[in-house]
Amino acid sequence: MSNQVRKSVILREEEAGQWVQSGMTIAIGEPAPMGLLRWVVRNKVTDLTVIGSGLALDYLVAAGCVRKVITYYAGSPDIAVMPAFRSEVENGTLEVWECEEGILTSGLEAAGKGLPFMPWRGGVGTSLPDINTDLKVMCDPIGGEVLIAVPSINIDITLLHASISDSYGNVQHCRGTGWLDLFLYRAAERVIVQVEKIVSNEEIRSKPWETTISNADGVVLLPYGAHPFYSRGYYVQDQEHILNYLDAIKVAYTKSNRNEKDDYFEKYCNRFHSHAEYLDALGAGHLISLSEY
Amino acid sequence: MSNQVRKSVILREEEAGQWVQSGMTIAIGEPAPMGLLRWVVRNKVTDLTVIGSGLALDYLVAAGCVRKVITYYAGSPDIAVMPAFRSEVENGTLEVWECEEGILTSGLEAAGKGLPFMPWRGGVGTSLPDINTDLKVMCDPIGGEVLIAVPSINIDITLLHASISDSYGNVQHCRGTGWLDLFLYRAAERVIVQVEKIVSNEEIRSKPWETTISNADGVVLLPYGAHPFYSRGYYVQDQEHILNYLDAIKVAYTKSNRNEKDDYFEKYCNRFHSHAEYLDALGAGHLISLSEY
Amino acid sequence: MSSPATIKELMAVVLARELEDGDHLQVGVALPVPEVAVRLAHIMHGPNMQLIFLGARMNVHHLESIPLPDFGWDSRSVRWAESYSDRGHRFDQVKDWHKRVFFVGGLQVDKFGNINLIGVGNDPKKLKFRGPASVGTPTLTTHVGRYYIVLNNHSSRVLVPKCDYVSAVGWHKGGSDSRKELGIPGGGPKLCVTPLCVMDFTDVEKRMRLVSLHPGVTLGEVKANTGFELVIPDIVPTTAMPTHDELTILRSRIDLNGLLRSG
Amino acid sequence: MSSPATIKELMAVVLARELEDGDHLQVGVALPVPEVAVRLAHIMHGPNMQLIFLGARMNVHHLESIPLPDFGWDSRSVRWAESYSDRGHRFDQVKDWHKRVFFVGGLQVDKFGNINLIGVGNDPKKLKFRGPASVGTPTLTTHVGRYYIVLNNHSSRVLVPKCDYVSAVGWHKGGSDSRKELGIPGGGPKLCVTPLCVMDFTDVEKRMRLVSLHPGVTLGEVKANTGFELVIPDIVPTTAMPTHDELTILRSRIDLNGLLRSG
Repeated sequence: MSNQVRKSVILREEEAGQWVQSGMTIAIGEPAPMGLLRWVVRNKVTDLTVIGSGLALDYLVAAGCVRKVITYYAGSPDIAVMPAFRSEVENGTLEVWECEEGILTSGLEAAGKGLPFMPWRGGVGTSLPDINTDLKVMCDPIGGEVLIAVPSINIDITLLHASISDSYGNVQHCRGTGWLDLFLYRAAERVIVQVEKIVSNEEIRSKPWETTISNADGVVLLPYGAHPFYSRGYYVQDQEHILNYLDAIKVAYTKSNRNEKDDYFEKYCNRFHSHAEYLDALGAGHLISLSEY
Repeated sequence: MSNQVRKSVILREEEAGQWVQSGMTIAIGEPAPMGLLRWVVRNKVTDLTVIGSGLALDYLVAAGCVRKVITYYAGSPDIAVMPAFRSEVENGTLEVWECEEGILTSGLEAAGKGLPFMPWRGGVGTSLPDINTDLKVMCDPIGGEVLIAVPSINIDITLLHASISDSYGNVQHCRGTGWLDLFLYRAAERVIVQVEKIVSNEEIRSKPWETTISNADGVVLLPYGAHPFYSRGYYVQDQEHILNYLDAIKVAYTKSNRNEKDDYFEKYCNRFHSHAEYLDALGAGHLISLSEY
Repeated sequence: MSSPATIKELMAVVLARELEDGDHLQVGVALPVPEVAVRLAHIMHGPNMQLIFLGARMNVHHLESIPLPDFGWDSRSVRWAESYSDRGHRFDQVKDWHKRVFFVGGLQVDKFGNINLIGVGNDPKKLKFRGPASVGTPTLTTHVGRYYIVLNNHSSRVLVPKCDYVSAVGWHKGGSDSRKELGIPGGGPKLCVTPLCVMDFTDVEKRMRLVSLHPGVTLGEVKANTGFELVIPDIVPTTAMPTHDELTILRSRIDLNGLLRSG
Repeated sequence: MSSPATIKELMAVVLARELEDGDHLQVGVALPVPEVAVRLAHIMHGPNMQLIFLGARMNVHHLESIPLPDFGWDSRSVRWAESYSDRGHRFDQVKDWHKRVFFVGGLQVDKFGNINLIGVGNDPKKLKFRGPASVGTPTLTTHVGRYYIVLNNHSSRVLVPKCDYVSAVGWHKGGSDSRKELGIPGGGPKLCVTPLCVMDFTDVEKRMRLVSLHPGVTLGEVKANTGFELVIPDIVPTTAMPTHDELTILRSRIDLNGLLRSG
């Protein structure tokens, strides 16, 4: 009847990059949406509050984009504490909203549920409410038990990586979502998802029970976009690349000589004008090798 | 090394039936695990507190198994209020823990999370906390907003219907779970899942991301076990049977003459010693017709 | 096809015209009039609407026909889904419900649009009439952008001075700040549509007010069947009848079995 | 194959012997010793154990070999999974964590088994040493049936009189009721295993107590490297060395690259 058609939410990568502005609170899913994060770095965005963990969090810190982190974990199996995170916190130049996984999840749930807080038991008796005064020790109104009231954690933009989406923002994380992805999505004002493939709406409808996000505000086609991390069903992590990055950052921060770091960002991010250029530099042979399980 | 082997959790249907004892709090998933519920009726279990809704809830009430219901909805698209539920409540013989979907879900979440309560906004300003004094109006400890504190709702046994399981209790609800199924599972001391098929552990491992329940305490092979309801991917609801049931119960309760009801339970439940006998009575042709979408 | 619109069809068209492209439309159970309305709006002017039935979310603007199911519990009604909310949790994202529009009935409705689905009688332990319970209406009406009250009959037993129990808060005890004072963020009830008329709520007091009378209905009839004093504007128009297009689409592409033509 | 067990291998065997069939075993990140331990126990005597790595739950008793991954972040480590906890929510079922056993390290550990992963220094806004943060240890140690503290080095910088910050409560300020008083239901820390010795907690005071010294380690060495007064029983045995079977399985079916043989 109407002449209108259903709107596509597909964004070009550079448009998506523009959505993230200095000073915002953003969240990073798992695997990290590196294609989008490279735009954040390239666009020289600063003063972000970032909800994330591990290497991807440290990547944004090292790139100078971050003022404050909301994290439960800034280490890795291979390195006790992430170098940029550690150095910036010890210098007093990076603020930490100290928490832990259950507390973070509770705050995200509160945001998604439109509640001012959620109670949580993990953290009772610890230093967390002393260090992070946003956490309030409370008595439960039913039986008087001591719990922690976690305030809602609201996000401006959540950036995620997933397998597929149709052009209307119906996203399917094939083979499982990252731990917090759906919580980060629900707590956010807007969500952009980078995907390996954009598929037909019919493909989504053939298995609606696999749709994990039904209203992404934007989807961006970035195949191999989680590189150097894995994408389930598509490729495994690029171990060598990750270790190279860690070495570069470690050296940069231990020697107080940031050339190594700048070199890394120049070599793997800033010199490229598109994701395709990034992939070209990695080379098809290398990319194919990552698809061998 | 050890001579021990991994334990199977497969139960015979009659064993599973024995788990439900008079006086317990049980929960019913969606689609209702009718094969298991027919054992509850057959075993003349009484004084149950039942968390459920709609027709399956009314079925247990009509059969005389229930002392108290925890429900957000005892109606149906085809009948405003379920007849047994309505009659028993109006007679004062059935207790209702008055709630609504968000409140029920919050109480179940609290139980799963080991918390004494969860806050919820839906219900503020309504009569729910007046009627159900377990619900406490509270001020949020962060910003002072008025919310409802919902106490944890703990369940002795949750009964669910799902598509497949291996013999170790790894259950997959193919094509989506019932709305509250996973909440009912997490809030329960024990869970029994009736399934359409028992499959190899390898089949489960081939798609671990589809596992919805990883530690069912018991699984029971009851193909067509949700009849007269649907089982996604297996069969649709038996509309005629459902309407017959509704008629029988409606007549029984409006006429204050319960023969109709007794006849129904005799005809479709009590006279059978096994699920297979029940299916035989329905007839293979009828069952096959339900598999035509 | 050319028989005049029934009252239920008229009600469905009134609601369909209220709906805007981009709305997320959730219909409660046992409400065939809104079930038809959301389908009609989706076909007529809603390429970006989402319909939410039985926990499934769908956009079926591309279909020629969006028929009502024969049977309310038909599991096949979700066949058009793009997602099932059972996967995540249907209440985990109420934050975004400002985009959502809801439809609700009631055993009782008062002049501020408060609704009772619990029951009638003084003793909540032994109700004279036991209702179906509140379903998800307390949470939905708390958070959705706006909602519509749709009644199958307009009588003073339903439209009462005061609900025996409140399942869903409308404008509470009245006043445009009343929801804000309670801390419930949604936009509240917008219209109340009955077989006799369309009503809305006044700007300041948020009292129910007559908007239009359905063809053939008199003001006296409405007053006599309303259990509270309705605000009556100076001019009360007749509810605009369905257009030829609306009725054709409604009958030929949605209500194939004539559910709204009977009763 | 016949070289004697290293200290890390010994630690892994000590832990493996602690684990019971039916335990659900969750290992925190960067803890290779418990990663080996849970695999060893699973092969040796745990057909009903569940291993929880990176959110994936697995029972791999049927496998001949359960090798450690080459790379801690290897997404392939979840290939044996029977379920991913990311589907539901990993914290939605803490009620059942009484079946779960956890392993945790620490920047600092005090005599009551309280642990610090946050950092060292007086000013939390500007730490002298910033730790990796608390991960999920506050929640896990609150709820699991029991847990083991596993340290990569035994020094008075780690085993301190008082943690600068507490990430995970052990026996709080001491006493067998101390957790109950806080309202944290889990069973608390059971052992603390270090490169020098095995320690547990006294029954009443819940102070850390020496259980056994690893071969070649003296009591004086332990005392000198512990920053608080350890409870020393009259008789302190030597930690029992791995059996031939244990060591063979550990090396040939788990730690294929000799991670615990080096460093």
